[in-house]
Amino acid sequence: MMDRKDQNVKGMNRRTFIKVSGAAGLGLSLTSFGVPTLLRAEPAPIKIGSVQPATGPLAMIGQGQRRGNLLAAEYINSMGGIKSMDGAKLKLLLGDSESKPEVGRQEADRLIKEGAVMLTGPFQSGVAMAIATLCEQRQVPFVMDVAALDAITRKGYKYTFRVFITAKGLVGGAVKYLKMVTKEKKVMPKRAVVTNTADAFGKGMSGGFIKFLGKSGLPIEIVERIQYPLGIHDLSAEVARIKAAKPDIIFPVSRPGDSVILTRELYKQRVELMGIFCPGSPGWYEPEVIKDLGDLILYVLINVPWINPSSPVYKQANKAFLKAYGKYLDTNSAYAYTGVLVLADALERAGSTKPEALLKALHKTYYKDPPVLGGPVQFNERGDNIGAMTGLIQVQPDPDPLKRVKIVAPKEFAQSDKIVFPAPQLWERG
Amino acid sequence: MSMLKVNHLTKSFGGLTAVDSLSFELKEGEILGLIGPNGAGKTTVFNCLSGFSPPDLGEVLFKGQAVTGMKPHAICQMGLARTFQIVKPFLTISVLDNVMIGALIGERSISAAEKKSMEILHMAGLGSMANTEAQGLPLPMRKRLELAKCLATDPLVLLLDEVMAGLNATEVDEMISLIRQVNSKGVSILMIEHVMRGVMALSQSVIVINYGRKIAEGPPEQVVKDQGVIEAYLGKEFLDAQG
Amino acid sequence: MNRLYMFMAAALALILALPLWLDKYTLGIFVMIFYYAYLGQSWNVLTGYTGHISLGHALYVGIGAYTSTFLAQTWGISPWIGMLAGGLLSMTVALCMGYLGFRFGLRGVYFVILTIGFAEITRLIVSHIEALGSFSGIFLDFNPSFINFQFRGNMPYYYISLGFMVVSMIVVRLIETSRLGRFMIATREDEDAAEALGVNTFKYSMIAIAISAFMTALAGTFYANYIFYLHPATLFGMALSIELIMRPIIGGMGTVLGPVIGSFILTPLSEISRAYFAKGGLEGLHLILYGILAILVVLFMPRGIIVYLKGASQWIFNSADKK
Amino acid sequence: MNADLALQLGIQGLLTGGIYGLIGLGLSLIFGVMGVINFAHGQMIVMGMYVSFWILTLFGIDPYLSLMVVAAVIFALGYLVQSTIVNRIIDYPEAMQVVPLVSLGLILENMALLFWGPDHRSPETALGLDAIRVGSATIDVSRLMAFGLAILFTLCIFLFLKKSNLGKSIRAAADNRTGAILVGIKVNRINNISFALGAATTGAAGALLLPLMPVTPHLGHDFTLIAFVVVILGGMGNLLGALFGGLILGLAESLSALWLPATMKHLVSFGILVVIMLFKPHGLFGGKR
Repeated sequence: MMDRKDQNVKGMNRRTFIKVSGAAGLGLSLTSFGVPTLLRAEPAPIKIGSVQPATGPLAMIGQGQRRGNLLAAEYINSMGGIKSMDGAKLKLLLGDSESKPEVGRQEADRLIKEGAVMLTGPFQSGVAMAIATLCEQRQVPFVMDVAALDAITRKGYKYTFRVFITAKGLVGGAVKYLKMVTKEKKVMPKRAVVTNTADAFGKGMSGGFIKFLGKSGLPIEIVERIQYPLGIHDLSAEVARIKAAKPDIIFPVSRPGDSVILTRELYKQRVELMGIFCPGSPGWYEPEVIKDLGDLILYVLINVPWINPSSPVYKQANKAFLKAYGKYLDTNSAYAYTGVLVLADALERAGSTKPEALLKALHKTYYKDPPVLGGPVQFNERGDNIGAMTGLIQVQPDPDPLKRVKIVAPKEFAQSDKIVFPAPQLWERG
Repeated sequence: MSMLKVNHLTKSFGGLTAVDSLSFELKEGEILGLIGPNGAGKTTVFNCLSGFSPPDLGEVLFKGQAVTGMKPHAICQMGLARTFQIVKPFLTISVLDNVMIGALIGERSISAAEKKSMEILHMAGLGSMANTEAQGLPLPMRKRLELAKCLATDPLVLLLDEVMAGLNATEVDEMISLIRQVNSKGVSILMIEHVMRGVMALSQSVIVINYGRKIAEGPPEQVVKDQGVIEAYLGKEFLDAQG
Repeated sequence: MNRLYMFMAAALALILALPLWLDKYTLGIFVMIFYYAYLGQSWNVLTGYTGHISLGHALYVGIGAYTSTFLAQTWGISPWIGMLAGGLLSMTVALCMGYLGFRFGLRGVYFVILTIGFAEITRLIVSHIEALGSFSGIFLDFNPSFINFQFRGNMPYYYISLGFMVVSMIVVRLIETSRLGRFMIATREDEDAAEALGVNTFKYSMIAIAISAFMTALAGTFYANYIFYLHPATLFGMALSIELIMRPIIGGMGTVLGPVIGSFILTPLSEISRAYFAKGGLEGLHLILYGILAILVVLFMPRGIIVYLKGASQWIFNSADKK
Repeated sequence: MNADLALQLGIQGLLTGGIYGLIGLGLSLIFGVMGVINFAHGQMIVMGMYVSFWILTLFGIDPYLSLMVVAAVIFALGYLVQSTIVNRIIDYPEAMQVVPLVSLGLILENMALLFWGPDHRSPETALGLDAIRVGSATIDVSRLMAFGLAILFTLCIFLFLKKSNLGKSIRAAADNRTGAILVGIKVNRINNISFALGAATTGAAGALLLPLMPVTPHLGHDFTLIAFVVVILGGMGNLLGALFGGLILGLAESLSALWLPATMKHLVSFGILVVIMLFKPHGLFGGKR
């Protein structure tokens, strides 16, 4: 069991917490209150650290990931902890990077000092870099849940692993699905606009996407590329420029705030489009965004390393998450969840908390049926997850706003068999 | 010898002419009074002379050399120092340090500057206050400090802007003797003063200005008898001072 | 005064020996204490002693970090040399800004906004230079060696940052007691009065901003090789500018010990409050407490904590003398 | 150059400019009266946005209708801040004034994080999606509303300061604090009211901004920077100047989209800022020294 204080998570009062823990699995009540635990001497908990941007500009995603980490640890514990180590429980130590690299480093160091044998986190690539170097210095394994920039795993660090897909994999998926959609629907957008937030992720993603698209043989011309600062609050001038470029399709690489502004502005200025196709970025699948944008977000196609709805682990995790926070477990939180599962799996196989043993175990990871799309989690020599893959999702009408996001490809995971493309114009949706 | 010569000094602020073609001369060793009612432009004259606000027209010759348009610190380094009507002590440092700033201009060694500053402080009657923070000084002492700071720069000419304002009778007497002492060391002085007793006691000659123009000039006894000056400007204030 | 020096020597000896007992994380806290004390001290030269308020000092941190990193990555020049190059470049930029600002006599609030403007413009320019990583920032390689200014453990960083802090204290103490320092203080106290006494306030303001910018830039190189990631928004942004002035203001501006005292109080405080409240559920509470404390200190100790410490230490010494 | 695009950008720039003016108004007013720069300015706008967000989601009342309530709430916040903090630091050296106000911003930002969470909130509002089409150009209704009300507010406050007795006392206190004390004006009370009034305009700005952009706790910094530029352009303490400064900035930023990428938008604004500071440091329209 984790510390009470740790579990006093935002938005969760004691009562809902008890319900959640109940829902987290029958196992929990058995191990916590059942006879077996009382008879057995409780082994010391194994500490793992999570550094996420819980405050600062990326707090929205960071808090979601933190919750994913927490629920995963809770789940492992409810299933009997780390069995190879006498059922030792996981204790998740939390750190807040405040969205700043130096704070992230300091927090990671604190968690290591407090006994964390492995670390996970931290969403932002820059913070990831600071922590990756620290982990190299301290020789502590670091399994990044989300942090897409390839540069981090290219440094040749021994202690760094990444569950999330590489930027290359992400971009490759986008082009693959774009080909698929245009072939299946027998329509071909000719003119395209690429937009992105001007940060490490946005620039790298959209740049890579443009390069891949050029090589793909698709006859799509990029007529305009618009980069705007992170945290922009007015896109009217940019959309005016988009309109003047007369595109058929927009490829936005965005963040949750600007996706809302962009879509509304496209509506207001009546930009005629076949549709919006996001090559892979937040901003199109978060429950808040879906709720706020209503009809306007319908039919957006998003290539994203999405959750795997048919995975029993996901179903369980999503149920717990929904109950605790009133939202579904979206991709970032699900990857955070996966990160902790992978850590637990490595601990299970290593049977020890020694760094060498853990490294060895992590390299041999073969984690079947993660709650996210793709094959088993396996790390290559760089530490990248070769099992990670993207799916194509589309926001489709559904009376329950929480069920609007549907996987449309690959077919084996699909939740909806129809893809709407071209989409009705934004202002023709009643 | 002429220490300071002012030719046709003119300065206006947005249509209002504060100093209008003013000319006068300060001789070596002289104490010259500059008087006039409030708003007559006296402080503007000082600002023009000391480089704080360059004149629009006219020139200022210090020891025969034009200083018009020079920066205040350069003018001071030549030997023309001024005090401010609203005294400007360096509030959070000690009285000694205040004076040392001026002393260090001509003196590179800290200890020599300290020695010199102590001498000046003793002369100004502030010796016992040397280590007090300047913001702890009452107004009369601040006035003396203002003068002491100037003296530390080894001036040839001192421009004193109402150093006696706000002092009581005893303090005025002390200030008069201090200024005399300074003057006796060969420092020429141009002083703006409302305290007529001070002007009468110290200055060999007086210039009266009103609306930026010179309306009278001469020895103080003569100027105060000038009917024009009395009527046009001195009026009741002066008669009270006499009474 | 001699007692103070003795006390400081003892404190220094203790600090030098501390790594024998401390774990790496706590060493890391000390690194941040020294780092921010050093940054605060550098800022102190300009604002604390000369009175020109800069809210754009992140500019110099950024220039220092980017210059040495660029030189190391492009030509393999050791950051120890690149650090000086960064210092000089930063000094040049500062002199340009100082020239414009001081020449035109920008005071108070106006100078503040000029410094913010310069930092923001530089941030935007760097964000558009591909060779400097543009928006993506620069990921440094980790090749631990003395020449590379990179180390495996926290110990070397501890001693380097401590060295920075101690040297900056000595430098500022030397400035403070020199002719230069006195003229800077005169400029701070009253620019007109200083001019009237023959102090070339423009010149001394320029000297102050040059020293301050040079010193600040050195910290940038340290940051780069400690954190391994440079990003225009973190290195040139206003958040850093504000962070680095909190300590000297709270400790006491215009004093050698102020920035150090401020850092010894504020840095652990933010670490501890974060560590305590970051456990989940009350995200942001630690920053609220940090803010409230800063307000209280300024309201009730307007000249910084140092004044009260001075009073307390005098009282202690005096009562010791009586016995 | 594309004429349609230029026209569209011009219209948007002008409308955005009015909003920028409103963002700068409170800062200018507070500086004009007290000589204090409110570094928590942006965070107060964000508070305004959250309050109107709350009223909208809890009671379904649209931001345009709740405008005055929001202004009143932020007025109260401003009064509290002034009487507890700012009145005590008003005579401090400027560097010392920075810390409490920056800290206040930090507190407000993180209180928003605690109360409303980190999410981007952007509920649909009544006029949020409406637009008027004139030829090829589009005029965004919520922007137009904000623009019109921004001008109205500026004029109201301007007239209030010119005509009303309280306004005259405020101006007297702004011109000469000691003089105002001598003629019996309760300067502390005047300060409280002026700060609160400045805060109220930020609250109103927040309500008008809610339909235009998602609100997050972290939004404040950008508003503070925009307000700085606007206020320097127009002249510190010059209220009508703030409006004009806003219009110039809005137009310049928007039209820069014709030639420059959006990431350089702020380079235009800060470039203008620095040039103005160097050649007309007291603003294009004169300001308080």
